[in-house]
Amino acid sequence: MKLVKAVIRSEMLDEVKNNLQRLGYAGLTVYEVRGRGRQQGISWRIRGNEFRLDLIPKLMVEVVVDDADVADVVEELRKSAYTGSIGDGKIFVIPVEDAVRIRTGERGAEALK
Amino acid sequence: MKLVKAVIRSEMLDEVKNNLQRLGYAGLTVYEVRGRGRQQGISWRIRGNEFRLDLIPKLMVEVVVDDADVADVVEELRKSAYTGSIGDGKIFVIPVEDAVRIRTGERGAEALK
Amino acid sequence: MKLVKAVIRSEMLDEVKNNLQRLGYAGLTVYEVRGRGRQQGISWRIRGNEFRLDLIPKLMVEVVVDDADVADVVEELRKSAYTGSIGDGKIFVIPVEDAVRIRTGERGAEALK
Amino acid sequence: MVDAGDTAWLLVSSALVFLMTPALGFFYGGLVRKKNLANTIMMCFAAAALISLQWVLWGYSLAFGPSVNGVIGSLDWFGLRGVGLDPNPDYAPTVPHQAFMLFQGMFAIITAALIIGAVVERIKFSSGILFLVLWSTIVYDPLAHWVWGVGGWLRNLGALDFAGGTVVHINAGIAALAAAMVLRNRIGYGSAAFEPSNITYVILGASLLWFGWFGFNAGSALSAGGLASSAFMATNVAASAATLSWLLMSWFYKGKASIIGAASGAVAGLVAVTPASGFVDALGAMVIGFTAGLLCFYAVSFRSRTKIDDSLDVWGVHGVGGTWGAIATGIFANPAVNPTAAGLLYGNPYQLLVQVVATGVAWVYSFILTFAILKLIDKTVGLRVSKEEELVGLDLTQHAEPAYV
Amino acid sequence: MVDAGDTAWLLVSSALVFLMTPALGFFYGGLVRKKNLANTIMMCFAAAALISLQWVLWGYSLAFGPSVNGVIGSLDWFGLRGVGLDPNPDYAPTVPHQAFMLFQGMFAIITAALIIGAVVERIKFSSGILFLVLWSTIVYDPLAHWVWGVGGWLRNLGALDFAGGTVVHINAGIAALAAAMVLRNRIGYGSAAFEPSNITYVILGASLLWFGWFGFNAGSALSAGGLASSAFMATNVAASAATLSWLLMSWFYKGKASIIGAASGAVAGLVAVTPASGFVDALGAMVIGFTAGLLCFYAVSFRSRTKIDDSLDVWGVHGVGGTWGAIATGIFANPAVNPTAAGLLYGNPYQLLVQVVATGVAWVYSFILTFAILKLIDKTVGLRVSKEEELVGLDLTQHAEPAYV
Amino acid sequence: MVDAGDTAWLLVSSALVFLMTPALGFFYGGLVRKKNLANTIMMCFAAAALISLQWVLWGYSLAFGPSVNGVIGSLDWFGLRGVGLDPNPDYAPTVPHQAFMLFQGMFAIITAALIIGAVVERIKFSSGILFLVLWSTIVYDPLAHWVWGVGGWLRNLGALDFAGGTVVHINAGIAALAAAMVLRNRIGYGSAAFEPSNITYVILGASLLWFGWFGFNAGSALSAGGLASSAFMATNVAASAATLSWLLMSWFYKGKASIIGAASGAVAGLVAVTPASGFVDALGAMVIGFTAGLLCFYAVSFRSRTKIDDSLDVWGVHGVGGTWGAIATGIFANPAVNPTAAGLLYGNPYQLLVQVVATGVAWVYSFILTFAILKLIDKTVGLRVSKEEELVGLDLTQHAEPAYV
Ligand SMILES: Nc1ncnc2c1ncn2[C@@H]1O[C@H](COP(=O)(O)OP(=O)(O)O)[C@@H](O)[C@H]1O
Ligand SMILES: Nc1ncnc2c1ncn2[C@@H]1O[C@H](COP(=O)(O)OP(=O)(O)O)[C@@H](O)[C@H]1O
Ligand SMILES: Nc1ncnc2c1ncn2[C@@H]1O[C@H](COP(=O)(O)OP(=O)(O)O)[C@@H](O)[C@H]1O
Repeated sequence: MKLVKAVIRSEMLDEVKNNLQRLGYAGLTVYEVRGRGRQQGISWRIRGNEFRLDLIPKLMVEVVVDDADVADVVEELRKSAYTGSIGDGKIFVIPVEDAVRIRTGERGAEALK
Repeated sequence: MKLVKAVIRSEMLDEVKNNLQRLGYAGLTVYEVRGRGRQQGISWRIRGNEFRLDLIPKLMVEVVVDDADVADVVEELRKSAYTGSIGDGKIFVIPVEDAVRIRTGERGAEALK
Repeated sequence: MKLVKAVIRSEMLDEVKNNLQRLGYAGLTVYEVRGRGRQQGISWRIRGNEFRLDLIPKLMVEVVVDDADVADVVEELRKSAYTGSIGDGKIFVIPVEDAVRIRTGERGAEALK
Repeated sequence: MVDAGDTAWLLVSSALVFLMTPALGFFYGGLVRKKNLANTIMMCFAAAALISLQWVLWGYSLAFGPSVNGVIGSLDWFGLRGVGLDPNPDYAPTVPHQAFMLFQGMFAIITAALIIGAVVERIKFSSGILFLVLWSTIVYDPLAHWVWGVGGWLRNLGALDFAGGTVVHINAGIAALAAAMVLRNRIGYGSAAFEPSNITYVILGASLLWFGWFGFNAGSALSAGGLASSAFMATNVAASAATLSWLLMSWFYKGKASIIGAASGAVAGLVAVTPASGFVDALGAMVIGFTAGLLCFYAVSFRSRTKIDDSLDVWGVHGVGGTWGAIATGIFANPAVNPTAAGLLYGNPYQLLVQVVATGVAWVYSFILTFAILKLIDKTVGLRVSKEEELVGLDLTQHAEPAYV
Repeated sequence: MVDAGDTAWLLVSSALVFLMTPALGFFYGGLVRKKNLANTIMMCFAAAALISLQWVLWGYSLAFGPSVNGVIGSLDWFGLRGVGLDPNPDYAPTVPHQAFMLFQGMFAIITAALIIGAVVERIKFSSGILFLVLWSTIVYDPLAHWVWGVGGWLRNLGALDFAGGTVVHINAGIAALAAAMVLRNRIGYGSAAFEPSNITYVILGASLLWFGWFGFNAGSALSAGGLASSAFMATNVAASAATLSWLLMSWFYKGKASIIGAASGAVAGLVAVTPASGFVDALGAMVIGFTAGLLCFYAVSFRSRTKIDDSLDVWGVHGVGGTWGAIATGIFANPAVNPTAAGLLYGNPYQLLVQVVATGVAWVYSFILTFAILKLIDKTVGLRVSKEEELVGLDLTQHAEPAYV
Repeated sequence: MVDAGDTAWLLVSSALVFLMTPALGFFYGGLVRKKNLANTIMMCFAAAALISLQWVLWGYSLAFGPSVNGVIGSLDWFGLRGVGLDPNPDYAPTVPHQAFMLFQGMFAIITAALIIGAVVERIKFSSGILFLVLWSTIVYDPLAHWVWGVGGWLRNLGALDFAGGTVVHINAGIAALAAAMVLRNRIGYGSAAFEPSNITYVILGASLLWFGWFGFNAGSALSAGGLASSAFMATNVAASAATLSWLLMSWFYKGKASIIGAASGAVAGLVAVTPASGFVDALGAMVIGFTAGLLCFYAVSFRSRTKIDDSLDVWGVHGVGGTWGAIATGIFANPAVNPTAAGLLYGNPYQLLVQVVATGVAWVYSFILTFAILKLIDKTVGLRVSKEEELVGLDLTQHAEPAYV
């Protein structure tokens, strides 16, 4: 299993959610973050001073999926979160060793279904 | 070491915290998330239209533990966060390669004590 | 690649951000968390009862870096977030298998540049 | 004859009392879990709208209309027929009758809204507002008639209630108790931690309540002069004293100066001084307030050890505080402040007796009728949301709108 | 002669109307995405400051100064020259002229601020406030003169507008339509989900608006007596009825009692009753309010299916609600409430006609001029932020200050 | 004789000024780090309660009671003995004496609360409120007596202070400076970034302060007529002009229109016009306000480069703004507005001199006494929380209640 972590624009969440659901990946977790990347925030010069605000609000989407589905999910995330402007975000893939559904105690791939 | 990530109901935090502490796992980090899983939110139909709200507020608990303790911690988390209704949440286990205590510079298992 | 997760004091964010940037690691993501560690919150006794508030607000900083840079980044994080008091926080290093830049589709180390 | 100064004051007071209902929404809303925050505020907001309509349609007539045997007002004033722009000398000789009607309407709203604190986090929104409209009609309007209506039997008995200790606070506090008993506990009550989600809203609400309460109490003078000034002063003093005493209690028992404690104390003091505000001097108000903070603190501590999930302690603050206030009025009423009344300390033990009778009547009437109305709703359309909905929270399940991200 | 009671009431009303502008900031702010929340509130706050200055410098003189052919006030009163502490009997015989000026100034502020709802999340802050000052001068001041100024041509025609249905709400609502058309859509409009970020701010704003509106409408009586009381009552009743009707609509069509719906309903009712508040009785107000909730609900639903991104539906609520109110005034004006006016139902169809004319004039004038001003600004200093800035959000890009963490 | 209109206005004004203290809590609270937000609001709320009690017990008597050699009021009016419902013609001949007392009490509260801005994020809650009560007694009450009390020596000298420039703002601003020096810097001051956690609270606070300030200044006319109207107008104009000028400064130096800047500007303008509001015309108010925005902007910039951690710039805004206002009163006082006073521009240079003297006295007295009181507390019960507690934040360590999640 893998944990797919995607930093996206808040506006794209709906698109992302719906498309993942359509492909059968209903489970996901999201939270608000602020980030800096190539999009290094806003900066401006005035009267010789430089000002910078480098943390921009984003949304983090976390999806844990079966190894077999990683490519699909990453691809779908990428397409759904894409606008083409700097600041579209990043996706990271991280290994997961186990998953448990609290309610039933199911483990591994079972827990993701 | 492993990072145990558990998505739970906010109400269960107290239980989870106290029980982990009792077992000797004091360290943890929590934050607010919203999630969708088997519990696909609220949906209702009215006058032919379907409405859905699929992100439900949850709490993410993150605990980094020694490999030897993973089973214990997962089990305790599972029991403490259990209510038996859909939406109880999930637990994921992720490998951790190193840990550092900022104050002392201690590394690895030392940093978790 | 590795995901470096650091739980720090909110006040230290500026220091951390600037120093990482100076070393050439611009990309990072931050969010608000609450945590318990060796610093087990506030506790006090009154009239025979013990009270405790064990979750203290912190900031989580996540940085994904090339394997080669992990040591540098961890070290810089440690130095920048250090005050020497209990509650300075912890750093965890987690393996990352892939990274994707949403805007361009670049992968792996490319996506982090 | 209409006096512009008095009318200005009564209109302002009406606006101030109006504001108390959303203020209460924030006070209550900050105390519940975040998943129910918007719903809690919304309940108060909806109460304001619905009871405003109820009031101009039939509520005012039932409460203040020509008395039918001292028991209820007739429906002669239905839809404000005959409630015009000339003063009604029976109630307020220097302000337009409609201004008096408005001011009283704001009281009807806030009283019903107070009960919401006992039923939050689990009542269906639709049933909740149905309940409030029924309750206002069946419980509030008659009781208001008895105590304040010309010909009302408690009024004739000589019961003192300057601004609503009996009619508003005891009434709502006891109704809350009944409501908590009918609705039963929230899931997890007693085991899970129910943490207030927004302390700043609690204090925003308390501050606006305090602000609005100046209209509530000093407006009840129905004129802008010495009596209003005195009631205003008593209000401020009692609120302050109770803030202090509850704060001391929280320091003493918990080791920390609780912000929720200070806010609750302020409300307790405001409640207790309500019936007394037009009758007591500064020191009287101080004693009433300080004692209210202590009594309500203990009442709330006591309640929280019972099985009764009066979630935001409406009984402990309004029921107990109102009862103390009604009785204190019978003790501290000072004829030097208001020559129409004297309490025990000023040689009139009879007043204390009357106060106890009126209080008892309010307890019994409010408890029984509230209990009955809620049982009826429960058996017919149902009172509580499903277990699933309660777990997810009422913001999403009742309104599909989360409070904030 | 100055009457203290009337003056007290007008000063309080001015303060209440002042509060409506920040209240609107929270109402609007809660409805936008979090990245634009502080900017939205700030736009309203800045409007209050700038139009206050515009008003004392030249705005009041243009609107209420000695009429130049019924079309515009002269600049004789520039900088409040000649606007002193004695009453101006033309406008308000019992309050200082400056108090009347102040009260009217608060109307000018809130009217301009209303338009902000159509341009949020994409207008440059600097251009936005420039626009508001120009708009107030070129659109608001003349229209206010026509309807309210002594010698104003619509006033002479007999148009009724008690507290600003035409001058304030139609005017702002139509300006909003023009503004939305000139500014065009927000990026992602129609595809991405634009979720309101703070429902509690929406309801805080709506509550404070309601509170302030008592000053807006009842203050427009310019004295503290029967008329003010009646307007106050009508305001409260209409707001309540519209809250209810919009709530019912949301239940019916969406299956949930929408909180935003209730808040919007309240505003719609307040808007609609504004021109009528000094002329209608309780049942008239109820019908006006209830209908306003329905009409505005449908107007908003309709608008949201068009390509016009009037982001917070200023047209749907203020334009449509104001139009309905202006017309309803011509229908329901009851001479028993206010002997100076009678509507269709009381045998005066002519009034309805005049109302339609005044409404039409306001639609046309406001639309054309607003369109022209905005085009001008667009061609010169530019109206919109860059695409980059819009994506990042206006809190950071215009102010470098995020709303909250 | 009691006039209902004047009394209505003074009671409303009292309520408005009351509201300023929680408003200040939100203004200040939004500016601190989130971990200290609830504590900051709570400090203001507790100040309201405690100084209310202090005031009715001994504060009012010390400030306004029968003068002992022009230096201090006697304790004859302890517990409001002799402060009744008839007017006191020395102070306000048309309102009940208690109403005047109430209004003045609200001033005492807000003045003490203002100092909190200098000590936030590090003062022990218990020591903080102890300090405020002592300060009110030892610093505020005497100074109020000198300037406003019948027989007070500065009053006899002819110092003008319409609504509290010297007594309230200079006093609090200088006390803040002393407090910042005794308390020393917050940990990390100068190195770590101290980010305001809630800009929306800042603007909510500023808006409610502005709203309440109408009562503060226009209420100080102690009657509802021309003078109150004029003061109201001046207040609004000055606040607006200062909002604009600070905004321009932030644009000029930072390249962005700062929201905190606008809010601070508004407060600076309100502060500066306070002593002048009953004496100046619209253009005078505009100049005073505009200049206040500039001066306070520079004062704050200057302060932030020093080692003095006056955390929320109480000195820069209230000290400097108040000083400017006191002096400006001596310049711009226009006898056409208020025949009792004339400033430099109207041929009376002596007034300017008196203003400078009064200002100097306030600076010296407030600084020395505040310094002494705080040193005393520091040596006895201690002023600051521990380093550990400061790092964790005062919400948790002082109250065990986080602001919100
Ligand atoms: N190395 C990194 N580690 C953690 N998060 C990152 C990293 N680089 C980028 N991010 C996150 O991704 C977001 C968008 O990245 P950005 O580089 O601006 O995208 P793009 O280059 O496609 O415009 C940032 O706001 C930040 O939250
Ligand atoms: N595949 C997943 N990836 C990430 N988070 C998930 C995933 N599945 C579920 N979750 C998280 O777990 C929470 C509860 O899951 P859910 O499936 O509703 O539990 P259950 O099936 O036990 O009722 C969700 O709200 C979501 O936050
Ligand atoms: N085992 C753990 N798992 C997850 N988070 C942890 C763990 N231990 C500590 N933390 C996080 O690190 C923060 C600081 O840790 P703490 O032990 O107080 O640092 P120190 O020991 O250096 O004083 C905590 O608030 C918590 O958020």
